[in-house]
Amino acid sequence: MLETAIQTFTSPVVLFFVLGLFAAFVRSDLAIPEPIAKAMSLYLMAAIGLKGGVAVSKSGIDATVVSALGAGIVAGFLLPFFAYGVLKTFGKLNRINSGAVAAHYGSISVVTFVTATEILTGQAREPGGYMVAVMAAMEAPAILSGLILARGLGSKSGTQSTGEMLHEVFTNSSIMLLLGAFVVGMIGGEQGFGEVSPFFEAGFKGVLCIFLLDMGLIAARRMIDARAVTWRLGAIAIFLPIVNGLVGTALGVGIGLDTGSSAALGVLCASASYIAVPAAMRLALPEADPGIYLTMSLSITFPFNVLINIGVISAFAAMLTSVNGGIP
Amino acid sequence: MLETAIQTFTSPVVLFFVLGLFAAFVRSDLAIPEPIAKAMSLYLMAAIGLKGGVAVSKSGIDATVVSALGAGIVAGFLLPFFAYGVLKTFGKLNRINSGAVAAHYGSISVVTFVTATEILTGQAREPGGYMVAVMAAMEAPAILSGLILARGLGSKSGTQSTGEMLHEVFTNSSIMLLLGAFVVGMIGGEQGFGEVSPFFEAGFKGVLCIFLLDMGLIAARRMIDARAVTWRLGAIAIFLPIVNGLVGTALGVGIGLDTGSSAALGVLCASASYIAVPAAMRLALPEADPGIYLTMSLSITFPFNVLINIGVISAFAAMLTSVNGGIP
Amino acid sequence: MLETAIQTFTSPVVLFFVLGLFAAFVRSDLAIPEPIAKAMSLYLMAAIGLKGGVAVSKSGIDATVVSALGAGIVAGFLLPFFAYGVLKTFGKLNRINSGAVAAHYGSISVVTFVTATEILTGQAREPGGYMVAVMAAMEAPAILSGLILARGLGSKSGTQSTGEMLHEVFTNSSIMLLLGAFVVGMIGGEQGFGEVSPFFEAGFKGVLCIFLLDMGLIAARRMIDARAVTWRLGAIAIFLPIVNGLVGTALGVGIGLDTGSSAALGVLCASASYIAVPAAMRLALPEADPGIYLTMSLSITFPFNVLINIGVISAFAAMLTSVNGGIP
Amino acid sequence: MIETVTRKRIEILTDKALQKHVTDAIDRVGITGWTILPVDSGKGREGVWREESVMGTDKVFVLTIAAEDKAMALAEELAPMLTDFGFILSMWDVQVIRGERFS
Amino acid sequence: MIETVTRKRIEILTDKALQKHVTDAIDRVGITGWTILPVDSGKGREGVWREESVMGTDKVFVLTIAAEDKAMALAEELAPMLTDFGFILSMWDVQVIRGERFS
Amino acid sequence: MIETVTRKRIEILTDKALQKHVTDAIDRVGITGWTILPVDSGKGREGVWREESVMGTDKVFVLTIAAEDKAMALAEELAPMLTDFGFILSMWDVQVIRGERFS
Ligand SMILES: Nc1ncnc2c1ncn2[C@@H]1O[C@H](COP(=O)(O)O)[C@@H](O)[C@H]1O
Ligand SMILES: Nc1ncnc2c1ncn2[C@@H]1O[C@H](COP(=O)(O)O)[C@@H](O)[C@H]1O
Ligand SMILES: Nc1ncnc2c1ncn2[C@@H]1O[C@H](COP(=O)(O)O)[C@@H](O)[C@H]1O
Ligand code: NA
Ligand code: NA
Ligand code: NA
Repeated sequence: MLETAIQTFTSPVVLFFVLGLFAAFVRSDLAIPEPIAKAMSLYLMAAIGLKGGVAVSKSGIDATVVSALGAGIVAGFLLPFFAYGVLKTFGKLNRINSGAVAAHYGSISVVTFVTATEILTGQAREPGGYMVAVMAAMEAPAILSGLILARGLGSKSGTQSTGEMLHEVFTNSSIMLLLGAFVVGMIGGEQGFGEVSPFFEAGFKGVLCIFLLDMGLIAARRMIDARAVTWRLGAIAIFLPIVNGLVGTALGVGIGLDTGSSAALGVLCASASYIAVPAAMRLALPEADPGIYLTMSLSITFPFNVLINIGVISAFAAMLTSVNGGIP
Repeated sequence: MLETAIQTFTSPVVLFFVLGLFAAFVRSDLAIPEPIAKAMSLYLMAAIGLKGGVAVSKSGIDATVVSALGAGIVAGFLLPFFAYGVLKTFGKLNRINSGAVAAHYGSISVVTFVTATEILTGQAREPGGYMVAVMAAMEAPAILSGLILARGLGSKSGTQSTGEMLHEVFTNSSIMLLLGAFVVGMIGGEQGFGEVSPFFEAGFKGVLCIFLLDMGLIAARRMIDARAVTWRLGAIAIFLPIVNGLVGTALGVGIGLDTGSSAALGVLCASASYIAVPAAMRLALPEADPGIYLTMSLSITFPFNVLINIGVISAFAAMLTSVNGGIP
Repeated sequence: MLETAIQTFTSPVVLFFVLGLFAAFVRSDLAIPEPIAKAMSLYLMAAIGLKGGVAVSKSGIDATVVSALGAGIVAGFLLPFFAYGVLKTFGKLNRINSGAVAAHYGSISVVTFVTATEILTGQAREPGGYMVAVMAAMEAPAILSGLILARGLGSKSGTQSTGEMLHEVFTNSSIMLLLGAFVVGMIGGEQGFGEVSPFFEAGFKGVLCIFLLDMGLIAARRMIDARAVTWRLGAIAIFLPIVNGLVGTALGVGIGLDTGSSAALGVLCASASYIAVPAAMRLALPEADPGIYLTMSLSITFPFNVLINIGVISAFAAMLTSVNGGIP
Repeated sequence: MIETVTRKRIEILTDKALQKHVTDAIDRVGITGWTILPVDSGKGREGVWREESVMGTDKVFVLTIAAEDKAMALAEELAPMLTDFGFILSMWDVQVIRGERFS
Repeated sequence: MIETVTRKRIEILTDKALQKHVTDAIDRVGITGWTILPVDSGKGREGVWREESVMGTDKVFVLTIAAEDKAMALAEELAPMLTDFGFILSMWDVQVIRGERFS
Repeated sequence: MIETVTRKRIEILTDKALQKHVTDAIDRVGITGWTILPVDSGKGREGVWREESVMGTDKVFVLTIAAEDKAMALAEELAPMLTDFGFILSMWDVQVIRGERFS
């Protein structure tokens, strides 16, 4: 546990994130130009998509992959219902805001996943390449749950028809690039990837450092400006990732995934979206307050996951699999 | 032939281009931020310039290089006359538009050349380094031909004097960087290049992937919005690269270039400019319709070359040189 | 000396700078998009900070490091007084402008330092990693001296209190990232750096090339537009870096630094800020003319240092240490 | 002297994600053109926003020049979105040359 | 027909480094919002500037819509900075919808 | 209360490649300054354009504030280019502080 924490806090990726938080709190004017931040996020999508695709091109799609996909989709769909209950009762949010926030916690954060993959790999618990596909599959279901919770079944949401909204979700730039690169990786395979690996693999960790620096800046600045978030909501933004993380990890071990992949599933459940879902909510639930959902997911849950929860989940996954006598 | 096609379609570079086309056609909001796209195009210019310069610093400038340069310039100057005839008669364009489009087809597309170099190298037919110089030399002559065709000899064009226009062409950012980096490569040589090769060489293919992703997006979006392009013009945008490609390849073999360099000359003749020439035409022939020349060169000829014609030209070059009993 | 000059002028880093100057003088429209230029400068800061931090994590902080830091701070504080005298008398500037320009010459230029490090390393005279910390320490003192010279002691400057100004200086993005990455490097050490070195180390020289290309463009364009700079000021912009360079180098040798580190200290003294100090002066001395201080530091001193003075300083450092019978 | 005519200039600050809704409305009321300008950051009742392009919640300025009647029709068309999404719309009279382009 | 009210639109060209001084002044006079637009380059009495973001001497446009009295108060507030730092301030009347947002 | 004077504000949408022609015209008629703003995309009679900076066919906004007579002189000067290249020019009255800067 302690060792894990030390490993976490000497990883350059995490250190740059802390630097970003620090710089924002001392009100430095440090800022990554927006087009660069956007480009880095596209790069990360392309790189993990490619890597996942190449991995699956080698391993093939077997029962494990299918059950991991199924587990991810089910978890993504169901987790918001629990979150909604907590947000509405303990959090004292109204129906619309509860639904919107719940959608964020059921969906996933790509950057949290990527950071977890780095940390897990550093602990010799690299998740399977197919977890990238699981991640992609978990992006959307929670949006549906959130909308059902906020509006009831079958209602028209915002300015959009459901068809428009689904189109939006499946063609949004992150998903498009992630899945597209995944397919490119599957087709090109090991050999095709070899040619581009200096760009997509060697540079990956460095780009992740700078991207997390930027996320640290953005998260902390939003925190400083935050007004809409009560202490109750702050507590929920810590509580949900813990619970969801444990549930997800147990689910992963339960369906027979290895330690790293179980932990990755836990991290996916624990993470809260701050890219795809806010954009979708802004359109589908314009009455919901972005000040609430962005601050909770980006400024509280995201740092909590990166700095603490990933380590906890990893340790928990290791414990469960060793109890299980299972795969390391 | 089939093998070539398979090689083409499992290359990550081409796959990313297809992904871009696909994403635009399903109306994804995927987009590479403009400053990044611009930076990638500068990077590619600098990288191929450097590489060409280093290659020439080793091989020296011999008769082959000089005759390749001569052949390229002559081809660049003459090809627009043929294109003009086809555009005016079969294409039913007026004089101004015919001249403007013809200039595009006589000039070259750097990205097509680079993609071809990747594909040819994958087939063990790497073109000579001096072909970069040939490419640079072929950028401008067609602009002159196009203007002569559109306006007649000696007329003042648009807001510019001919002197201004030539200055514009030789100092435009692409040519400047390409030739500048070429000279840097010649002076710095192998050793100087060694220091910067992790940046300019190792990253090259990955950047090309993302750049082609973007070009796929741009080409397909322009295609979707296209209105000015008739079926006749669409057909010409396929026909010209085939004919020009065969002519260029034969010319290359005829003056004694190796297979790869002959194919590269063919690709240069087959490719149509969509960077330098549109900018020049906008100034020199403002009455010409960018909706026509950009859609033809970027949305039809460029994908056709990348996906099909490069493979054809390569096979044709191999055939000709083997008939010739020549250099492989 | 001659050999040094040849080494300088065949280094790709310097050649790209010359290309930038050339392109601007022939009025090419070549330009690096602003967000990219900004990102490159952040990248360079992060990379040299990291590298310095890793170096110090290995060597530890010993008497040499402390005396180098002290020497740098003292030099940064005192050099502006000499510069002020020259600017006021020979340069015929008024008090405000003299103080503002003097602050620039007492402070440092990161890019000059980085370029010098590359050139020195190429001559097997790599400066110690702690020189990065010295550089950071030299950024601010000259700003204080400049303000004292321009306004007298204790006066309120511009719209800012002194507290605000110091906060500004210590939290400005360059210093923040440089020092932040330094600390990350110290904590992460060799091992942590290993993971990110493909990004921060392998790419470094290539990025520096493109960044210097851009600085060449900017410096030359400013030179072309310059109006406020007389021949007297032009002469001072050559004279100060020579004198300051020799003083700094001698100081370095005097306190027992090795050749490379002494030369690096010389370069720091010789270089004039064109990032942190202009921004500070604009706020603290709004009456001072940016046309003067930017043109002198960026368009004259910076190219002079890169093209000539670094070589001179390196040779001088070698001479002094060999006379001293000292460390090579 | 050159002849100018008076037109309305309308500027709408909107979410980038909703840009298409606005330009569709412009097309719908028969205005022939529009131009999009980038926006950096801002502050409103919902607090400060900035650097949100990574999160897809950034904004743009949509600017269009049209005859008064079409401008009013556009305002009418956009009114519900102004309320739902907190757009900002302002308009004023400008003189243009070649007014027939902005009918 | 939709109802519009008249407000002042104020645009201030300022150094990016001084942006916060301007928005603080806006907050101080009680205007509820503002928007920042990027600027590329320019020319004034001090010559041409461009590509200065590396040097931290670039500029931005600050735009705010407010009732006339607050607009004048803002102009008053900013006047000293206009002189010291060479800001540009211009303002004009615009029609807005939902005028209560720009009181 | 602070004193304002009335000036013309002129905004010209032009090709980036032609920006220099426009600013040269501004200099020629004796206006002392101008500012360039970036533009994202747009739609006109020639259809939609966007992401064209790679192709060098992108556009910018040129903005300048001047006394009425110089503004009209500028419009006159630019009229031929407006027709040839499809620029957009609009102008309106604004109040400025320190009007002597915009003579
Ligand atoms: N009075 C105003 N002047 C200029 N821009 C404003 C004003 N009020 C709001 N805005 C802009 O509109 C955005 C949304 O406003 P709101 O919906 O009030 O949060 C803000 O972030 C600002 O960019
Ligand atoms: N008449 C003007 N119209 C538009 N912008 C101007 C004008 N005068 C100055 N500017 C802008 O204000 C900046 C500073 O002006 P100055 O302080 O006169 O150098 C210039 O670089 C331009 O961007
Ligand atoms: N009515 C309009 N309002 C605002 N911008 C326009 C308008 N018409 C044209 N534009 C802009 O001017 C550009 C060129 O117009 P055009 O020459 O008609 O294609 C378009 O791409 C738009 O950016
Ligand atoms: Na989740
Ligand atoms: Na061609
Ligand atoms: Na110095």
